Amino acid sequence: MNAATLFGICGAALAGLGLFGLITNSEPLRKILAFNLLGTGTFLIFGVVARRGAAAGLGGDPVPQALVITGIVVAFSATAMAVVLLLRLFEESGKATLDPNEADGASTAEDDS
Amino acid sequence: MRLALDIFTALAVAGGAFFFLAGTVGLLRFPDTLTRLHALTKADNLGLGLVTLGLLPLVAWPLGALKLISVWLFVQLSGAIATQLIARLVRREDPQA
Amino acid sequence: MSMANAFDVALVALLLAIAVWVVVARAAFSAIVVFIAYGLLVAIAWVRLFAVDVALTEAAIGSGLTGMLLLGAAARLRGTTASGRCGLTLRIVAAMFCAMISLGLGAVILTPPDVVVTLAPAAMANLPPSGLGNPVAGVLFVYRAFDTLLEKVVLLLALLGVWSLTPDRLWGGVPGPQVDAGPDGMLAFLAQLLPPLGIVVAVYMTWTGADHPGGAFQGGTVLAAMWIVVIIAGLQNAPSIDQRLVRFLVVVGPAIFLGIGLAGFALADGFLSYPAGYAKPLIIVVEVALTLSIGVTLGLVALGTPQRMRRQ
Amino acid sequence: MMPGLAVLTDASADGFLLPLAIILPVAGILSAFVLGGRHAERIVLLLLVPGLGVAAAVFVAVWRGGRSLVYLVGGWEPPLGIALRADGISAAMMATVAVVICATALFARGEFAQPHGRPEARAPFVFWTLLLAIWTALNTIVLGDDLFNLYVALELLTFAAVPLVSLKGNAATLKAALRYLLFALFGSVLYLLGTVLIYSAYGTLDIVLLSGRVHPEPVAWIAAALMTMGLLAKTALFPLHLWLPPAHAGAPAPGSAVLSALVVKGSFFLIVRLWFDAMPGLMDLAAAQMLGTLGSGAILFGSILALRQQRLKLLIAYSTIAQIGYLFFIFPLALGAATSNPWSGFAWTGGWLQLFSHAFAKAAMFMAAGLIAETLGHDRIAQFGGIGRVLPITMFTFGLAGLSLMGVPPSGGFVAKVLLLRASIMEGQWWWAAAMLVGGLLAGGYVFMVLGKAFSSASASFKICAPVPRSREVLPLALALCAVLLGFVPLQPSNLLQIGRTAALTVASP
Repeated sequence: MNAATLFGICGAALAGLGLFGLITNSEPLRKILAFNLLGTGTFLIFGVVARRGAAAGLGGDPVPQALVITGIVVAFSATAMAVVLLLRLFEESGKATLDPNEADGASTAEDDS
Repeated sequence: MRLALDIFTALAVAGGAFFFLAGTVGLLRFPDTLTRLHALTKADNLGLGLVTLGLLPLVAWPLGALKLISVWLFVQLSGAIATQLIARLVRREDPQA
Repeated sequence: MSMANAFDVALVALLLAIAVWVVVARAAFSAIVVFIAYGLLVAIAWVRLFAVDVALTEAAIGSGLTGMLLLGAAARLRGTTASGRCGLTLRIVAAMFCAMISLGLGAVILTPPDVVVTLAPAAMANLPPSGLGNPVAGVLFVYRAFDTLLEKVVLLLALLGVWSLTPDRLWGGVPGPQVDAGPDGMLAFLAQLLPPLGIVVAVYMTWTGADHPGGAFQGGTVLAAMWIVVIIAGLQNAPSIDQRLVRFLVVVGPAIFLGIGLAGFALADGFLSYPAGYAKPLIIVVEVALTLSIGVTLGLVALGTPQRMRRQ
Repeated sequence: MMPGLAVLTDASADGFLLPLAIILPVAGILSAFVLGGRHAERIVLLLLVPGLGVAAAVFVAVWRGGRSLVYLVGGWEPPLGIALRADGISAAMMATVAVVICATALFARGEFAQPHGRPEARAPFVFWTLLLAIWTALNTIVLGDDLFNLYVALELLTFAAVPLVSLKGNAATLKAALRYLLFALFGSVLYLLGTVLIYSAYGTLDIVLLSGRVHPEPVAWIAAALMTMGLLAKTALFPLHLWLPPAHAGAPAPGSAVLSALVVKGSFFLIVRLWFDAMPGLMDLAAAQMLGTLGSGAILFGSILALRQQRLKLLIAYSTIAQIGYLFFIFPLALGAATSNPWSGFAWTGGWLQLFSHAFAKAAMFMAAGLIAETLGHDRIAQFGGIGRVLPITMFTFGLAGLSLMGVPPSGGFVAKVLLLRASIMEGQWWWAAAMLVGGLLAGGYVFMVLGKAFSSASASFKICAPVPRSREVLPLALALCAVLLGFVPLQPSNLLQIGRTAALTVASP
């Protein structure tokens, strides 16, 4: 097994782990963390695709590499937004959970005045 | 000459690795925050210092060496400051420690 | 097994172990601390994949800034978050679903296509007219400049999204922590020592990005980090978000990018194409402006919503 | 490499309109950010006319020319570069987006006006800038021809939509926004994973090139499954709909209008692009049947829950879940078509008409709901008695929009549903027809539940909180009339919607 394939398998496993955390963890902060794992797994697989495309004297295909850079910045933006939403939710409600048992649907339109 | 330098590299890097190992064991085994910090800083100072020293003969002079030394310096700086901050926090939260 | 291979195997094993830890750890705080180390290891993996540009970005943004953000959040939420999971049935179903996805991805990785299609030759062949030496910069600013431009808008929207969560009474206020007790000795020392070096590094990274790994993102992130250190140390307050200068700095990079792109309609082959012979200087102008905007935007995003009004 | 050549020869003189449709709102975002305050609103209003103009010009150019407009950004040909392409469905979608955004902007002036001489206020600044961002994202989605470019556009859409949900800033809307964001991120990562696999197998992300390269094999199936799942989460197709009702009900009325009418359609548009354009011939009947089944589930589930709601905005949000369900009948009915190609059948035209008429009708409904809530100070349906006399135009608007949801003539929804019904009979898949008929009845139920309450006599507690000017009632009415006007298109497959289908190109050209 060459190094690229090894990292590819690693990426696949990371993506699965991240997805599992994203679905099963009920704590939003942990969901955000898991989303980042899922993201790095995805990017690593893309990196392996890039590495396999090594040609023309380059160590890898530059197109996927550039796309990953764009992807990392987008993932950071998403993380930042989620974190700030969570902090504000905590400030407003004193809780930092997304408990589905609460009838939040009913209270959403509360302040339409 | 070549051989002597290689032996020097091997010895220094091995010494560095030993300090890292000792630091890690200390981090895991020592009882409280301050002693753990103590173990960690030894790993940073001596361990990384020895590794850097050992690698110096292998890199291009002077740019490569400069890079290696600044890596070590930056780690020293951040390590020293982080340790100070953590220790201060420990003292503020628990003055007896 | 060669030495390099053993290193890779160890790296992958470590990455997976940490990832499992991050998912199952009881306390959010320790999960985040471990995640930061994970980010640095991922950056090493990128070097092993011959993607130094990505490695720099991952170390700076993926590990550094993201880690800072999450640590700050965990500190503020400490003790309040009930670490809970969903029921066992759902967990089993989810585990099967995720395992299926991992297996599917793994199968694809293990069966590469017979003919690997790569754009590397095309990317290299078209690079000389632009005057750039780094093909990744070529993709980001020449072939797929449109993606890069839109992603700057995404970053801007992230900032707007963060600001939009400001309580109404604090709109126009100052984000970031307030250091009342005067500058903290140790941090203040760092905040005086580091920024001059950091700014040099940021400028170098941006400048060298045209030909070597580096570029506006990596430079901008370093700039943002320096700024945040200064603010955390209490040497300087963050600006209030309604200042014209702040708004201008945030927008100037994307605006110049868009402007040069538009000029392509008149002077070159159309939107986002550069006039022959002027590609490299124009790209460097764009990159410099972007570095500034990215630095300010990332810094403001990391500082979060305004916490107080400016003292009169 | 034939499809690549097709792109080049297609690059058209009017092509410059395509980047312009994206540049205009981007320029607006940048200037709104710098100038801030009252200028944000002015910038949006200034951009409405050129924005609408570009959309109209693209529409006319595609219709007249009978083929796609293509633009190569930076002059770089795919696979290295990024192309923008406007075919029939893009042109129609762009026009719909432009009309709904314009109406929303004019309507929102009543709610998000920045008072003179005061310091910048939060909500107006954020709202106007986000409106432009949604316009940018949607135009990029309908014009994009590159899967990664479309990923960036999807994220742009998410980042523009989530802050709209939490604009009120109370705990309930913050929670709704966070849940929406997490669902959306889950969706976009899965989409990205699929994109990665596609690049690994075919070395391009350009949809036209892919249509010639993709063939049925495990990589393509896995990629398509991942991307579809991600996009379904963003479209809120049952059972991935959990985030939608609190999010759409929690946003301010103009925001809800845009979210329900347009934003969820953005990801649906990409599902269609994927299956019909990027990977033609990949979807087997079982997968198509599954999407159709989920659609039926959405119709029944959404409609029944809508009937049980006590608040108007939540009722409308659940109705959106139901109406999204109809869209997914395109897959079993058009892909299984016995005719030579999927888009000359009834289902293709019917599905798109459903999308457009729902966009107009739902935007009108949410605006009407906003006016009712503003007038009464609440949106509890049980206490609506007497509102029909106070806001007759608004209630008429609600009824007109309701026609489209039920599928009763004269309305675009009627034509759409008749076309889909005919397709399901012709294809021998009568079970979709059954779901549609039940859905229509249930929609009638919840629309009349609201209307009946509104025109009943006023209760003792009835009081008007803040009267709204008549002028604001006109815009929702205009949108509802658009939905009605769509009911006058001929009951046959539309030529416009068939323009520029890539697979048709490869089939038709020798």
